[in-house]
Amino acid sequence: VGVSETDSTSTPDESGNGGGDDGEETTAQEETESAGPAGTFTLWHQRAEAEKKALEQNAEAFTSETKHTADPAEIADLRKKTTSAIPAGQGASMFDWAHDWTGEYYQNGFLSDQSESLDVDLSVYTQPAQAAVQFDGATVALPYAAETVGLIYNEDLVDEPPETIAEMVSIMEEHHDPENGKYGLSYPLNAYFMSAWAHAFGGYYFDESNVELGLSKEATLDGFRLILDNFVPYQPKDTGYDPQAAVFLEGNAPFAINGPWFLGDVKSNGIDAGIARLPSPEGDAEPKPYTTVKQLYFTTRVDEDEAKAAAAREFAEWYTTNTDVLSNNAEEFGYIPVYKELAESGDLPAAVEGFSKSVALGTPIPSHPNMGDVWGPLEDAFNSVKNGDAELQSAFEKAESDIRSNWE
Amino acid sequence: MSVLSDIAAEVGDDVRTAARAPVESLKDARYTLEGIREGRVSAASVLKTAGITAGAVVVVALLLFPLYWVAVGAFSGTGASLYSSSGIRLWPADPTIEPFLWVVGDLILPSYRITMGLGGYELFVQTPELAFLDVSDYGVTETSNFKAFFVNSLTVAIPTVILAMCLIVPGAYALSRRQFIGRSKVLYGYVLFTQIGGGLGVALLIALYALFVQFGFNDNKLALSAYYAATAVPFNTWLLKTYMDGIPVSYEEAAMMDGAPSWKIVTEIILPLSKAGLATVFIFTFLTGWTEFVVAQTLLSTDNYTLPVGLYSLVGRYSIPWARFSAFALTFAAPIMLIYLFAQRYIEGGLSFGGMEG
Amino acid sequence: MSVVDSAVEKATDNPVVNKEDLPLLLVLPGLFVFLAFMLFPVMYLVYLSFTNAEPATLFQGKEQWVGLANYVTVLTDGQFWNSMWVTWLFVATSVALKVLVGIGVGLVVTGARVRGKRLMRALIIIPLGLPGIFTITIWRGIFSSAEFGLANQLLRSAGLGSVAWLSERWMAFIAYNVTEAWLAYPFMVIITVSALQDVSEELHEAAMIDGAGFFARFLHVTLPSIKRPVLFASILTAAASFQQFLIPYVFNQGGPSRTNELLIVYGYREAFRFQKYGEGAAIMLVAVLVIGAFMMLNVWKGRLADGVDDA
Amino acid sequence: MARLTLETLRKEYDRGRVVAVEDLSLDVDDGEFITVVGPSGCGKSTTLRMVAGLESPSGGTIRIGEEDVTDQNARKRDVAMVFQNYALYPHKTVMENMAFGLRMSTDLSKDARRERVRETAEMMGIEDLLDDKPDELSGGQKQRVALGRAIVREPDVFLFDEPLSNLDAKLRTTMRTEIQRLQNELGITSLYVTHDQEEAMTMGDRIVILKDGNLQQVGRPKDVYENPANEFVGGFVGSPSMNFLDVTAERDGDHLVLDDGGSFSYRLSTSFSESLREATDERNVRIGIRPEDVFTADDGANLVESEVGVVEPIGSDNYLHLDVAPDFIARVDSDVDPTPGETIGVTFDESDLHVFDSQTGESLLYRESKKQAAPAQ
Amino acid sequence: MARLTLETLRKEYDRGRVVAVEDLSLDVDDGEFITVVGPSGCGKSTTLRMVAGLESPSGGTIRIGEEDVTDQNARKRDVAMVFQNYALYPHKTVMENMAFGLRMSTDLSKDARRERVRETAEMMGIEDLLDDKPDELSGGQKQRVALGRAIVREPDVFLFDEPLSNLDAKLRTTMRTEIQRLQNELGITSLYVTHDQEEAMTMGDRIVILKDGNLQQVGRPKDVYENPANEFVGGFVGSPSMNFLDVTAERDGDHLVLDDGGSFSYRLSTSFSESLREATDERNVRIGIRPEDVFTADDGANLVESEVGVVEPIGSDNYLHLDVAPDFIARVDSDVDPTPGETIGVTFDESDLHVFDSQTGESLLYRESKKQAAPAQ
Ligand SMILES: Nc1ncnc2c1ncn2[C@@H]1O[C@H](COP(=O)(O)OP(=O)(O)OP(=O)(O)O)[C@@H](O)[C@H]1O
Ligand SMILES: Nc1ncnc2c1ncn2[C@@H]1O[C@H](COP(=O)(O)OP(=O)(O)OP(=O)(O)O)[C@@H](O)[C@H]1O
Ligand SMILES: [Mg+2]
Ligand SMILES: [Mg+2]
Repeated sequence: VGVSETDSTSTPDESGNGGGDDGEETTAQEETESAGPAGTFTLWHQRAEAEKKALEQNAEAFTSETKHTADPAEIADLRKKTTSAIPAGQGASMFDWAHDWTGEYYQNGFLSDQSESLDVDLSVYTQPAQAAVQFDGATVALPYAAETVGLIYNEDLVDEPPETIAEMVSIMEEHHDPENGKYGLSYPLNAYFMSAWAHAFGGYYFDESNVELGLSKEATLDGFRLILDNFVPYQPKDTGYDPQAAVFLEGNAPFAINGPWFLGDVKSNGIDAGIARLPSPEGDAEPKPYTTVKQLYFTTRVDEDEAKAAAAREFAEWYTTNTDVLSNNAEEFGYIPVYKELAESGDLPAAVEGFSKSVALGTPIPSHPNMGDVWGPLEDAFNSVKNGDAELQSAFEKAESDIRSNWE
Repeated sequence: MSVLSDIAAEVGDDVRTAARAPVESLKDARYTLEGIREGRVSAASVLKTAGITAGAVVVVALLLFPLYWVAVGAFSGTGASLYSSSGIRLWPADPTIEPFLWVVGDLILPSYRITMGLGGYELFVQTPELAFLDVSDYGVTETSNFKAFFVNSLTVAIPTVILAMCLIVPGAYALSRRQFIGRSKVLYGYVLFTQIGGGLGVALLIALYALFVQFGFNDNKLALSAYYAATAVPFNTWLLKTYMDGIPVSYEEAAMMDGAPSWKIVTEIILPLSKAGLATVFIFTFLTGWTEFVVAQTLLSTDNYTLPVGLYSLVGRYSIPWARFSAFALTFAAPIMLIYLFAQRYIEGGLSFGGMEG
Repeated sequence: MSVVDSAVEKATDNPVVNKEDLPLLLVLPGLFVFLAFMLFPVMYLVYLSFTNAEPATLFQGKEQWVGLANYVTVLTDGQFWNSMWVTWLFVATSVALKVLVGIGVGLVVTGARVRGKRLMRALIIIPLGLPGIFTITIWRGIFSSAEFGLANQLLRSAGLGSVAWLSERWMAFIAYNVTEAWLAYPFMVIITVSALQDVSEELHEAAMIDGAGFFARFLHVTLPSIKRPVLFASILTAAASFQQFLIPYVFNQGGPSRTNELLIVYGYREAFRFQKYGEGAAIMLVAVLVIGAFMMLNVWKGRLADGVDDA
Repeated sequence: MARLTLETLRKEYDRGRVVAVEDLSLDVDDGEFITVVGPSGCGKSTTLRMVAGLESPSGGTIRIGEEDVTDQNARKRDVAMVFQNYALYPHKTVMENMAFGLRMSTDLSKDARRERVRETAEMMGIEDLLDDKPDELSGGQKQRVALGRAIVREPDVFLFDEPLSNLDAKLRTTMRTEIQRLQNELGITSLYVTHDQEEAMTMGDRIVILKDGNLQQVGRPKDVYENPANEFVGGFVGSPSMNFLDVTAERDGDHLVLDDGGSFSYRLSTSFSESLREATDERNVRIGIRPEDVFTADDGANLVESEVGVVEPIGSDNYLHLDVAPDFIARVDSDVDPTPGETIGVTFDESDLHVFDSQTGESLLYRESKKQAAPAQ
Repeated sequence: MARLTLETLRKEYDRGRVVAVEDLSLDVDDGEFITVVGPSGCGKSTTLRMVAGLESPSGGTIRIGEEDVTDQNARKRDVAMVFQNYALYPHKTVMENMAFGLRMSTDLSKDARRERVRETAEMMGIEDLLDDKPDELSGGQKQRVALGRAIVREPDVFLFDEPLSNLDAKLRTTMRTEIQRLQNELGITSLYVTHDQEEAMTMGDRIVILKDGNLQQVGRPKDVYENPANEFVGGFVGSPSMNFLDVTAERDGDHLVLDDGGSFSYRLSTSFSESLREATDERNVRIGIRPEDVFTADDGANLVESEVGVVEPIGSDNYLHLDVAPDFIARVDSDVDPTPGETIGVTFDESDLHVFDSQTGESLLYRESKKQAAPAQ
């Protein structure tokens, strides 16, 4: 008879990391449902106000339901914080962001591949969501919502949402009167917001599978032309987010092309808004907006400590599959579920319904690291065309060559 | 300490003068009017004064208009935007102090029980709960973390100032009053680094962060203070040195003749005489700790956020809640304004670069 | 013993460090702390500038030494030279503007006939207490190209058309200048006011008796007297202009189409947007060297490091 | 060159709480050199600055020539001023300093200006300094440049505000002569402020004595010295100061005997006694006697025995501090060198005696001559 | 209280390019009051500062009492100094200013210090000012406080660096007497620097005259005045300055006749002629005669006819500028008041004549008395 070691999996934490953000690690407690010791992990997010509060409540619920502890922390500039802390071996085990950093961060070695350890089968999520959380065969996050832009209309000014661009233009025409502070459309013109049209005629920004640019393809340019011809004339001349948002929020524009995050402001400004899918151009073209998938990333910090990893995984699994949480998110904040059980149930709130139609049409933003280099030159090119400084074709050819030179 | 009590006395003076200012100017006006009537003062000259003053007011108003515009936004409540498609509003359409209440939150001093042992008996005083402001009275339910950020900012800014002073004052004194090896090199280096300390970019930030982690100092407010103090050293040492250059050497010589040892000369003569310079350095180092964003954001965890980081965390992914953002920023700047208002005469003296005339 | 003695003697004889240099000890703590925080990062930056570091390689320690390649890339990049020249142009125009505004406002708030000067001076410095990112965002709003941007509304109420501020190169450049001037004016005004208060009243009176009018007195008395402090402030503020990042970045990322990309924005974009840390580091260092040389030249020319005992 | 007339000129500060100059009237003849003297704060500078146009009077008028300039701007008046601290423009060369006034107030060509400056500089002996900056000059040279700058403009009126007080004693004497020489040569109406009575005495055609903003006396230096209008003037003018003594005038037959209740006793002649009795009914008067009028004597009438305190040698003379009264000084020849503590006899001539009202300080005997000494009033 | 001894004290600046003080030896007796005088830049302040310990000498020794303090720190020496600009600590009250030295250099209790300060303040008549800050004081009051601050410490040696030069003329005379009174009372060894020869003459027990860092003469004021060691001293001491004239000594029998080639001609007595001939073989000499020794005469031997230039009245006397030589001044009684341009006859006594070597400026006749006047050397 000897003394048996009861706990061989977890070693007492020596805080070898120099005291990170994750606080105290608790040692083994054997009697809980899942095997392994209880862990505490930090979750970084950049949510504000109500969304932040909801996340905190969810974390509390998780902590009380399980042996693990989730510790959400609001970060002012998540990108800067993650890129400086994680490489230094610091930072949170998990953070909350859209899927567009997946490739870049994974390549930089910020993220941890949890594909082997996850209990949940990715097939419970919608197809685009599955794609979003994976890169290079690794699963680095779990998805909980999708997001994209749709058409938001002021119900006081528009009776029926337009089906086609032509219909929309005629309504915009009717309202557009900049001299008196009235505009036809509120539409922040950045690359993400514009993607629906660039993709509408078969064009594309970036082909992830072949690592190829499609900016100067005629079909892509048609999409840009559509924006320039049909939307730009009805917008305030400053196409930044805030000035565009302002005209709709003040009730001075019948339409806004924007995402679910906009609805909070719309509501608090007392605007009665309806949500519809984006109108179609002539012919059989359909707007195909980029969609983003909101997800919980696992950082390399989880590799240091199995208890922490288990806690993080368990929270992610719980959060992304708990229908209460998800439907509440959908109702309150317009988060479009990607958990199939809910996404396909058909009883989504009205607001989500409108956006989820757009999502259905859309394609996820490529998570390839090269995508990060595309946005800037694309917007520069579009702006110079819009300002009349350059020709469409040549501007985007130049953008492509800029991007390629940066890829090298 | 006598420096502190001096400053307190002078602040008191300032407050009194400020309070009396309206009365005094009223008296001035009456005397002037009488003067005009009796022909002692020429009306043309009074008109000229009035006209020029009005012109100055217009200039000041123009300069401050952006701030006024922000303030209008802050008082307009939720839904306010920097952009208003319905024209410039010089007055909030529907004035409310809700954003400020949201920023400040409750100001309630909880009741304390102060006890005192007294020969077997125990005396205690139960202080009443002091509610200066209970925002729920105004229908504001949720509030910002301003107070927590404020405390964090103070706990960063105060050690910054203390540490910086400890580093700057001796250095400035030595550079101003003594000749030693490498003096001019240090001076040149400092002048150089007064500016190029910032702007070195992301890579530098990463290196800095790695450095902090190396020593286990990340998320340590004191370490952050040390960093701020370090960055404040070149410019402020140099500034104070320039100021000290203007203090006549004869005071020091007089003290030396009086038999004072060097350190006494510094504490009893040089420091009190450098009050203006010290006040300036104080403000500048305080500002360093108070307004810095990037490094604080990188280094601190959420619980330790300072005000600028707190302010910036109001910025959403796409939009900014303007009313609250503005109210937060204005409240944030208020202590600086107050400090400056009282330190004004010192700062203007402290920046006069007296030693450079020529 | 004798060995020790002679060593001590040597040390005391040592011409490099002697008793008179003891005050150096007072400077060292500050110098040390400063270097402790700045030296390592700067060295690291220098190192990076000779490697091909990218986030992916850097954090795994896989960056490779590439010698001067980054510098060659940077110095042969047309965009770099555009940034260089725009930056110097910006330094020239913004410093001129800042000095003009500083002196102008300084004169206004010290004018003999102006009542309530103290209060005005206190109000005027408020921008100093606001975080830069906040004020710059405000100015971004003012210079919105939208018809309802504040600047455009003012133009329109003056009967002029609206301007697409941030999408026209020179308009954007003007907007940068105005904003930079507004950010820096409190500092300039404080220094100018201090300098103006030191202008000898007697000289003014002498000039008045010599028959000089307001403008002549300004030119011949005021200006020469405040020259040095103002020059000094200009140098400091020139360095600030040279390193301006937030204004172009927040306004339009140095646009339109990278035409107004100031040097630091260029470096930031290279390093961060395009993830080339090595090249970014090289750009930053080139910038630091340029501004350093500029400062040195000015400090030396303006004899700014002089003090009582050099005089 | 012109007459300068001040009429009931007045200046108040601080809403009338400080009256710096009180109803001053003065008439300066064309070409006259007037020195204004008085203790610190008596309003000398204020007066000068009002004439210059740097302060605007609270009342009264200033006339230069026939023109009323009271409300005229400083730069319109054709006056030049020499400041105590020279007020040379530090960034301009001597040439530029001197030419500046010409440039501003005349439309001479550049060459003409340089010519005029060069001429003046030669007159002042500073032609070698024309390319230097003020910093490079010594005190005396600066003073010369400041004078030159004023002279070159050939103004109607010259104003000097303690121009020599920053120079050391030797240089001061030299510059004093220099200014007098120039004034003789140029004959420009001048107002010269100083706190040094010796300067005022030696330089002025007439001397103006102010106290607390009030005019005390105007007159030729010699007249003022010999016939001070009041005790203040008597004490202020002359160095060492006039000795004062409070005495009672006892009647002794036709004579009056002045007695201070101590060792001092002086018997006046009948004629002097009579005029004094005519002048006042008061028995208590204050007498003044100048140090140089006190002489030592071994015997004779009116001898005052007194103990010698300090003996101050100034080379040519000795100052004996006597215990007749506090600060009672006799200026005697340097041969007379008693040891401190010794008792000696001193006396003075009746004709050197000044008698003042002990209340008002007014001179009791020289009303006539005082009136006549101040014709400008 | 102690003796102060300087031995071949030397100070060089700028690596020897400027010699501010050159091998100065001086012996100041216990309780003696020595005034140091000389033109600007002659090294007065430098000497004083070396004694104070504020500058370290390039050579020589300084002894206070028996102790060699040459290398001692300023604060270790028991000396007190009064500065030209007072150097009162502006942030301290008068009380604190005066008590500071006691606090630093003694271990008196606070009350004892206050007591001492109060006593001294009473002695200086500034007991009412103890709670004021220096800013609130007038120039004279500041000066008193600065003196009080030095006195209260009861030092071995007092140093004064032109303490009165910022005061106006009247106040200067008053403070001068005040300092003399104090010195008499306290008897502390003092070194007093001034550029005003009158101050030096009246105040000093002995007077030290410097020029370009070199000692010119040391002696009792009267001796220096009467027997200047050289032309510089002769010209520097006394006001107005000694008149100088370059003459040739022509032999006429036993007599020498001094002749300047113009209107001046003076026939010396045989004895004077003899001593002069003994002293020098040079025919060209320079003679000096003090203004007060020149008197007007209608006839008689050695009469010099000359035209009167300016007449400066200083009240008690008149200064006549005569064309005998440039700046030739006669100080005459104020009764003698010739009109400018008049020709008058003047002369002087042979005994008042000073004769200097025209090359070196050394006095030719008074070597003996000079030696004896400077026993310290
Ligand atoms: N700007 C002012 N405000 C208030 N009082 C003043 C002002 N200027 C002068 N005075 C007061 O007026 C009086 C006369 O001052 P002024 O300068 O004419 O004296 P002064 O005779 O020139 O003295 P000093 O010999 O010291 O130069 C003083 O009592 C002074 O305090
Ligand atoms: N720190 C210094 N460096 C170089 N030269 C100096 C220094 N201090 C004084 N000198 C020179 O030494 C000489 C004597 O100066 P000092 O100050 O002793 O003169 P002073 O007799 O006190 O003159 P003043 O009457 O002007 O005060 C001068 O020629 C001066 O230029
Ligand atoms: Mg004056
Ligand atoms: Mg000196």
